[in-house]
Amino acid sequence: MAKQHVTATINGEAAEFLCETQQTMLDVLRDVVGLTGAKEGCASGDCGACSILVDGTLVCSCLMLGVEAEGTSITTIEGIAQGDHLHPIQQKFLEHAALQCGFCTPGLIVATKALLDENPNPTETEARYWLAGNLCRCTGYDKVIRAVMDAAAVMRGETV
Amino acid sequence: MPKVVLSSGSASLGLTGGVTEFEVEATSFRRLILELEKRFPGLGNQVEESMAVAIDGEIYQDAYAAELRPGSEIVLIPKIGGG
Amino acid sequence: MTSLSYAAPTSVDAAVKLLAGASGLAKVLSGGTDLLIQMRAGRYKPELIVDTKKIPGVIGIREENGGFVVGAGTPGAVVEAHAGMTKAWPGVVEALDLIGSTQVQGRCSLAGNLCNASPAADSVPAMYAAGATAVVVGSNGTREVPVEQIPTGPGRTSLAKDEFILEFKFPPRPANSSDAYLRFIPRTEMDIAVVGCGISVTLDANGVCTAARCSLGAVAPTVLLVQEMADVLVGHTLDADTLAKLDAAAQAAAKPISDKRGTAEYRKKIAGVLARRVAAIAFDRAMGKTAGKAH
Amino acid sequence: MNYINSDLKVVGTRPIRPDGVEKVTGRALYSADTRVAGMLWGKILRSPHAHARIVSIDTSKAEALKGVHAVVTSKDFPAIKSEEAFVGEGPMNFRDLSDNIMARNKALYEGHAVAAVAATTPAIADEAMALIDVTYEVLPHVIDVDDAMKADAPVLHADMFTAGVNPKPATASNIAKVVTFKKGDIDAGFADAEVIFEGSYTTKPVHQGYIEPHACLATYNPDGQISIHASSQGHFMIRAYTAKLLGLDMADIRVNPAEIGGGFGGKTLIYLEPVAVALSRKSGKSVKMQMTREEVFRGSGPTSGASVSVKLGAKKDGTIVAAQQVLKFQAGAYAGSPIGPGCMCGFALYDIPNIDVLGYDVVSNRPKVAAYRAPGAPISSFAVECAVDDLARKLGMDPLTLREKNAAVNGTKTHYGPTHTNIGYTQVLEAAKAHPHWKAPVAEGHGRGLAAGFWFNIGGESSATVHINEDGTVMVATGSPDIGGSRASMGMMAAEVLGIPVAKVKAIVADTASIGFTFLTGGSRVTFATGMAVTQATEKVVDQLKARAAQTWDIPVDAVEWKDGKAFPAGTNAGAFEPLDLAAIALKQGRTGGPINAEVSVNAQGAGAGFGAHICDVKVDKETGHVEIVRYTAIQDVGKAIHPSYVEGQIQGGAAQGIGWALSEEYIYNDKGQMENPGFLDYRCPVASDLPMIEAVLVEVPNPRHPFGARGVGEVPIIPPMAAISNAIKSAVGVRMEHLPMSPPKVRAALDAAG
Repeated sequence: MAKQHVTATINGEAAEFLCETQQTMLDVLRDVVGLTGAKEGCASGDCGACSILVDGTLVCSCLMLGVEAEGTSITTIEGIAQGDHLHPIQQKFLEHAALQCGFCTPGLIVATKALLDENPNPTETEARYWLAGNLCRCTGYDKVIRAVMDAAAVMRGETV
Repeated sequence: MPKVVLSSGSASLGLTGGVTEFEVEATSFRRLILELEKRFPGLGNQVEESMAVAIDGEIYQDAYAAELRPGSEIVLIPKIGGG
Repeated sequence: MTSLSYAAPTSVDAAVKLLAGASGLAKVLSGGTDLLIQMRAGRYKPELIVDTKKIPGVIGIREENGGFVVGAGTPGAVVEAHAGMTKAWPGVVEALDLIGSTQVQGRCSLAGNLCNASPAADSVPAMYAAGATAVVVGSNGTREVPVEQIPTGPGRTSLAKDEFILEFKFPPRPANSSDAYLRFIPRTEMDIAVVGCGISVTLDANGVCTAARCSLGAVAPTVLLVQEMADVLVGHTLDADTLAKLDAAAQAAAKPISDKRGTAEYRKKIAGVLARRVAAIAFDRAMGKTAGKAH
Repeated sequence: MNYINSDLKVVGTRPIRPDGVEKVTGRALYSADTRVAGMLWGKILRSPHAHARIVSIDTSKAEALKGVHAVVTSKDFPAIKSEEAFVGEGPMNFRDLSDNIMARNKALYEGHAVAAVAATTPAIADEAMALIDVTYEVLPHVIDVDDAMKADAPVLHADMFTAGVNPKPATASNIAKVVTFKKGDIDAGFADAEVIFEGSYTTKPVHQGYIEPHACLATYNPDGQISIHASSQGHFMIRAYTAKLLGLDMADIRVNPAEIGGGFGGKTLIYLEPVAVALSRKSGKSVKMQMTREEVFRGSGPTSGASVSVKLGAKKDGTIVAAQQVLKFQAGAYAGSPIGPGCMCGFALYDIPNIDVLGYDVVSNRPKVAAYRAPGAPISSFAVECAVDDLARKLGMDPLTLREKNAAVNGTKTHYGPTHTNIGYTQVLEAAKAHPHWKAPVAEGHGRGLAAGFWFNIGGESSATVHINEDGTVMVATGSPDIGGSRASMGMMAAEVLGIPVAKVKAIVADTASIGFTFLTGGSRVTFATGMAVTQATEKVVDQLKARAAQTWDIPVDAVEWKDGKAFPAGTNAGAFEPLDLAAIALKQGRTGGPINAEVSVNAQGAGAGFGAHICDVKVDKETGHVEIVRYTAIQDVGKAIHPSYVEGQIQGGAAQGIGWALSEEYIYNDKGQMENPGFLDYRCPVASDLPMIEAVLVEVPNPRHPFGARGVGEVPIIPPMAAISNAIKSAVGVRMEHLPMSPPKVRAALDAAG
């Protein structure tokens, strides 16, 4: 079986790759493209560690085939910061110590970006439900939610 | 002489033939282990491998040099790990 | 190695030909949130995957003679963002919204949820209650089927090898009509329904029920459309007596098994509890009393 | 030197961790993130049976498959002689450890490894596993602890004769060990009691649930030298056990610590590394292995499930005069549950004259347990703290008052031997009583529960080096994997001693060839023990800095004082010279005697015990049995918070894991002894929407044995939640939930039974 040829945009750069049909987008990112920021925690869509944006929509890359990326624009954790300038969400995760082991952090940050792109002023409850698909076993979510709410305020220009 | 108490690990009682308290001529933890092994073959190694001691109330996990005073009470307890 | 091929046809005909022509197992891919997991688990070993998302009509929502037509592969998130659907069918929308995580919402579809044929699927009881129909396309042309005729058992559907669902039709809503869906899960999110319940009602000006469709999920091999529950509601306001009868009817209709997600005894009780709670929300919505999510 | 009463400039602040940016940008490399050219993918074939004799394994078809480079079975691992040892964080036999990573004669649990393959792609490896022909003779199995102790239970190990009973039993059983602890005269104690309460409790095994599955990359070179890249709670542990199980020299193994994606005790053991090395040796290629989530659940260690009974006797005034506890712990397929600490921790919070504790270590057909946060203590305290709560009801006393009245204090002799010293339990209870949460009225229909917990905390062996760079910036290296921000706290302690900004110090985790032996990151020991090593190494560096300044000024070294990152002439020379800062001395270090650095290795003793008390408010849906946590406060004596944010994080995370243990997490087995919920869908860890904010209250009673007064903090917070929630449910709806998890069906059933 010949491999599939896929053309897409990854983190703003034109990208081409070959993959087998059964390879998920997560497999492709990690093993073909070489972007290992998206993590495999479950490979069943239950932990969110592999979260990416596909044409701006938040998805688990483990529940998407690599071939489905044809013609799409993909954003991974590696594409969140602007050059050497951290995104406010990343900055607030650091300031609030919203990570301990850091393994779920890429997924949480990508999911938070999707949340704040859609809803710049979420309530704590809205943030908690939006992020329910991102398991974190270290933090108990407290500092994560604080970082998300604080980042939202900064992005609304209310605080720095 | 320091007094050894097996309040714990009746796992050790098998080796002491049921004796729960006895005195040992020792001035250091290391000497104690050697004496225990001499007195009750197997017990010294057991303490060495998988037990800690409380010397006059303080837990020592594995400190040969820990000093024993004549009146010291040494309690053998399971070694403590954690998560 | 077993080879797996992939096609993303851009027309119904091309898709049907591919399905009909497949020598081995062919699976239709819409959101993939179930299919990919089942393939990884080795439950399915397809030789062909037909991605229908590039077929016109498979993704999108349109109004058609007073009702709504929802493309079979339209992601949950898109349906939830549609003001018209949310107003006319809040129960269907909230049911779809309960499937998996935000991440899954970006991909999961009504067709996938229905054709996966799990008795615990969240959007299915709501679609049963709504009286939605599925537009099925295949070699022999197009047929329109009530959604409750699609699943035939766990993981089994009435669709032929060369058929797939193109879109769903939701009928026009009379005045004083609405619906609601609730499911019970151990956590607040991310679980499979222990019990699900969907109710759609039409009331008269005095709040007396003139028409109702009720369904239960996860209490039988397939989602149940429960006429006995509807009979309890029609001709009545939602008074204490009616609620008690509805609870009893739901418990009587439920034929659950005990499994890792709940005991049979517990599921029966919860079926009754949810029926009462869902009916209350549906009635309030029908009278224009409440808006917003039921969960 | 001791800094407990010094005016601290860095310790106690909240700087951004040095490894933070790599972790928020996706650059940090975890176990599965490293690839090398030409590497193979290794996968493990696991037993589908809970208990079976392995009659034969035919690997020929798999070996013949194109793309397969190696297949290994237990034949490829040397037989290890039975040898009791303290493995990972608990007692285990090296022979068992070897059998656990690759079943030798019997598969003892579903998921037990029986063979492994290495192939050019994961898909080929999967195909190869399907071609391995294993003939099993299926044997009767036993899962639960009470069943495993029955006389007619299937026996897992023909050579297991219960240790700790005298004389040695005549027949083999599943009871590996009996442990007892006694204090005073239990019968006299109960005879003296005016009020007696008895209760029985059960807990389910729960998994640590780290989000990063076990993974490693191993390369065996033709000269026998091996490199392993893996995450763990101790790369020296990986080196030691890989060497032990394969009969190799440690000097031939170099383990590079990858970033670790959570451990909680579960990564204090090895599963993959020796297998990967064996596959690499056989194939001559690098081998990468990575567990699936299902393998993590079926094949790696949860903590014990248990059956526990408690009996308390008290005077009418609330004085507890007698306490008895029987604990039966599942060890999994091999001996070695945390029964010891389980027996020690429950009553360690109380000053009770007569105590009797009996513990059983019991094997059954489940994965071998591994350490999980305060191993044994949460199970023991769930039972004791529920019983104390019900005793308080029986006595008509406030549960906090009853705990205060009987609280362990400095000088209390525990039932297991040691005497409590420098503990802060009283202060913790005072803080709980004074907290707004405890004082706030309980909302209508809600319930409030209180429970406490104790953990020893440990010290042990750690190594650290401190280097002064040529520009005066500083490198700190330790052997402790950073599982939750320890690079930050290590750098902070060094910066504090040097009197410089923490930004000038960078802390790293050094590999096994680059630093002295360092014990596991576990037992809440890193900030205490490794922090002690870092502090002492930094002090040695300060001595050198003073000497270099003295040399520069040509004055005696004792006439030099180090302050705020500078050397000052002191005594008669005070003011005689301009102070020399670190950069100035560093610039001249070549001339003044060469590079300035120090390495210190310690075996730290005197770890301060930790106590915590949690307050929890719940709302119970009486129709569904669903329990909602509406408010949660965790109070804990942390000694001294080096980096308060990460201390709070430990407490919040531990509490969240305890809440999952209490309400939703459990292993569910079918009648074949197979786990039915080996994934995050049905193994229900708390998600963000399940929890409220968790307020962490830091009580600081300094531990005089640590230079900054630090105590371990990571384990205590998982101990109180289960009882706190059960107690809250009882006060909300009047039913006592004795069995975990307190899931909706159980709560609804309890409510129905109560009528």
